[in-house]
Amino acid sequence: MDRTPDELVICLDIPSSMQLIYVLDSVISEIVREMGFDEESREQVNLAVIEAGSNAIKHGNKEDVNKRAHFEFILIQDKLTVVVQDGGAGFDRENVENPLEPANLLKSSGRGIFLMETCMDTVKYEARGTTVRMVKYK
Amino acid sequence: MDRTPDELVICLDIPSSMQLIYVLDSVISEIVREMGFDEESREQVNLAVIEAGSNAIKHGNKEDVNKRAHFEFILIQDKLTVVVQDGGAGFDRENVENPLEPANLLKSSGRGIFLMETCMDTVKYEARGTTVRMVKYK
Amino acid sequence: MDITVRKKDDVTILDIWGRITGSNSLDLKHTINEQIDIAVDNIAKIVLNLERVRIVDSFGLGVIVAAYTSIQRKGGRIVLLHVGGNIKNLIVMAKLMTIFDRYDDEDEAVASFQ
Amino acid sequence: MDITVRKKDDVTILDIWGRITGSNSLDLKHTINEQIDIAVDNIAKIVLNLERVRIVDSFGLGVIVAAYTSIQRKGGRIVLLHVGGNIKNLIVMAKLMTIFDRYDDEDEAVASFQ
Ligand SMILES: Nc1ncnc2c1ncn2[C@@H]1O[C@H](COP(=O)(O)OP(=O)(O)O)[C@@H](O)[C@H]1O
Ligand SMILES: Nc1ncnc2c1ncn2[C@@H]1O[C@H](COP(=O)(O)OP(=O)(O)O)[C@@H](O)[C@H]1O
Repeated sequence: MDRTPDELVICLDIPSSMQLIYVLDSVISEIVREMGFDEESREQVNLAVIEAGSNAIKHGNKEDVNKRAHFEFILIQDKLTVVVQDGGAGFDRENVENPLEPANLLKSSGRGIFLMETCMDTVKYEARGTTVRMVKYK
Repeated sequence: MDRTPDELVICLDIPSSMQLIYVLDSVISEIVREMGFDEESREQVNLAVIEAGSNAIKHGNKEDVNKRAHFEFILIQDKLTVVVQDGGAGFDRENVENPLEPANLLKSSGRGIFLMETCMDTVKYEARGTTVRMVKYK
Repeated sequence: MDITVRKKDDVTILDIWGRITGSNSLDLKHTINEQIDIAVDNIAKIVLNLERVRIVDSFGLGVIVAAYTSIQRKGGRIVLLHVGGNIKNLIVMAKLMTIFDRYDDEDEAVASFQ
Repeated sequence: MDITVRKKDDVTILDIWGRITGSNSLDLKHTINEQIDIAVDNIAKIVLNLERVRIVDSFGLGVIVAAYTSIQRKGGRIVLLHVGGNIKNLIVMAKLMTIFDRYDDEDEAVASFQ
């Protein structure tokens, strides 16, 4: 893959167990801290990445520990890109309901995508929804 | 590769920049904490992994950010295996001096391998020294 | 996540440590369901102390929302204590600010049940 | 790593925060070299406060050892303050316990230079 010279790519690859979310949490927490994001942005990125990771593990890979969730953290100056990939069947963003609709407000699930999109500057779904690409600027 | 069923393998892959050691530090710190190692063992594993990572980045990949350092953390019950791989020329363990020799005691370098071997239960060099495989039991 | 269960009068205080994320949150769900089961007439009075909680994700928030609706339905009440920046932002984003009663003082939270 | 430089009488106290690992350690090296340069007759008197240091690796230890020998050679002295578990173990493993003077009290460390 072509990389611009000042780009640093950190890859993390874990079995699809929700027990391992703590690894993802620690990596992203440290990356945003070292990149110098302010505290609010740090929490937002942290949350978005955990949501995307949980979706990859739960919805994508159905918590099959033989399937892996893959993460790429691409650091370029003030821009952090996080790519989350799973080995599942994907999904269609259009079919996800808005959790802020009154009828959905007190549902016990369905807020992950919404939080990712609220917390990051851009969120894109690729490869039929098996890949999420999220960007946050400092 | 064949994996035993209760084995969890976490992979981390970073460009060869000493600036990124913090990522390695955070991943290994959290793994040993979650595995329930006691505090002394946690510090020992932490140190050994940082030493092995620094060697891969500095001596192996000569801090060329286009070369990558690869880490595998293999968790099986009470056993943690850490594999560190670089894309360098390797080295011969036999040629590394003992830093505890009086003549070496006040040298400013040459303690990394010694600390790895002191802190872990086993340390093996594979693939001409481009791969280090270290084990620690709880 | 660690949870300790304390009692003040007939109010149960759940002190939570760590992350309310992913499958972790199930511990909280089970603890709350237990409290509903053992409460007189299943009318639970619960204070959720979030002071030591580092992060809550959508799954954790879902568990709290589900607890809220199921307790409410049975005539009980659950309130939040020490809702810090991160969690407060989450609740704001999810438009749940008007749903949850929040307190910064434990005695006040407990007294609110009288 | 963050370093702050303080003075007590003619003794320089370096308070260090964070990790003394990898290339981080170069900041410490530069700060110590600066202190040697500005000291009268290059006779530096330095207290290295490690209280807030989380981890030191072999590179960091190498920087401290190099500082020790170069200061010693010029007639100065460097001592360690608040050497915690992790770092103490490292010094023990490297058989450097008899080399470094260690203190747990800042005033004592400073007084040791008189
Ligand atoms: N990686 C994924 N693979 C397959 N389906 C997904 C993925 N991510 C999200 N989805 C689908 O989108 C829905 C909404 O996801 P989300 O907003 O995170 O809420 P929740 O995870 O609570 O259901 C999920 O229920 C799932 O059907
Ligand atoms: N991954 C590696 N690739 C190439 N050479 C290595 C590697 N690891 C260690 N070495 C060699 O072994 C020597 C001793 O390493 P070490 O004990 O870690 O001390 P230091 O890193 O301070 O030199 C190094 O100087 C280097 O020559």
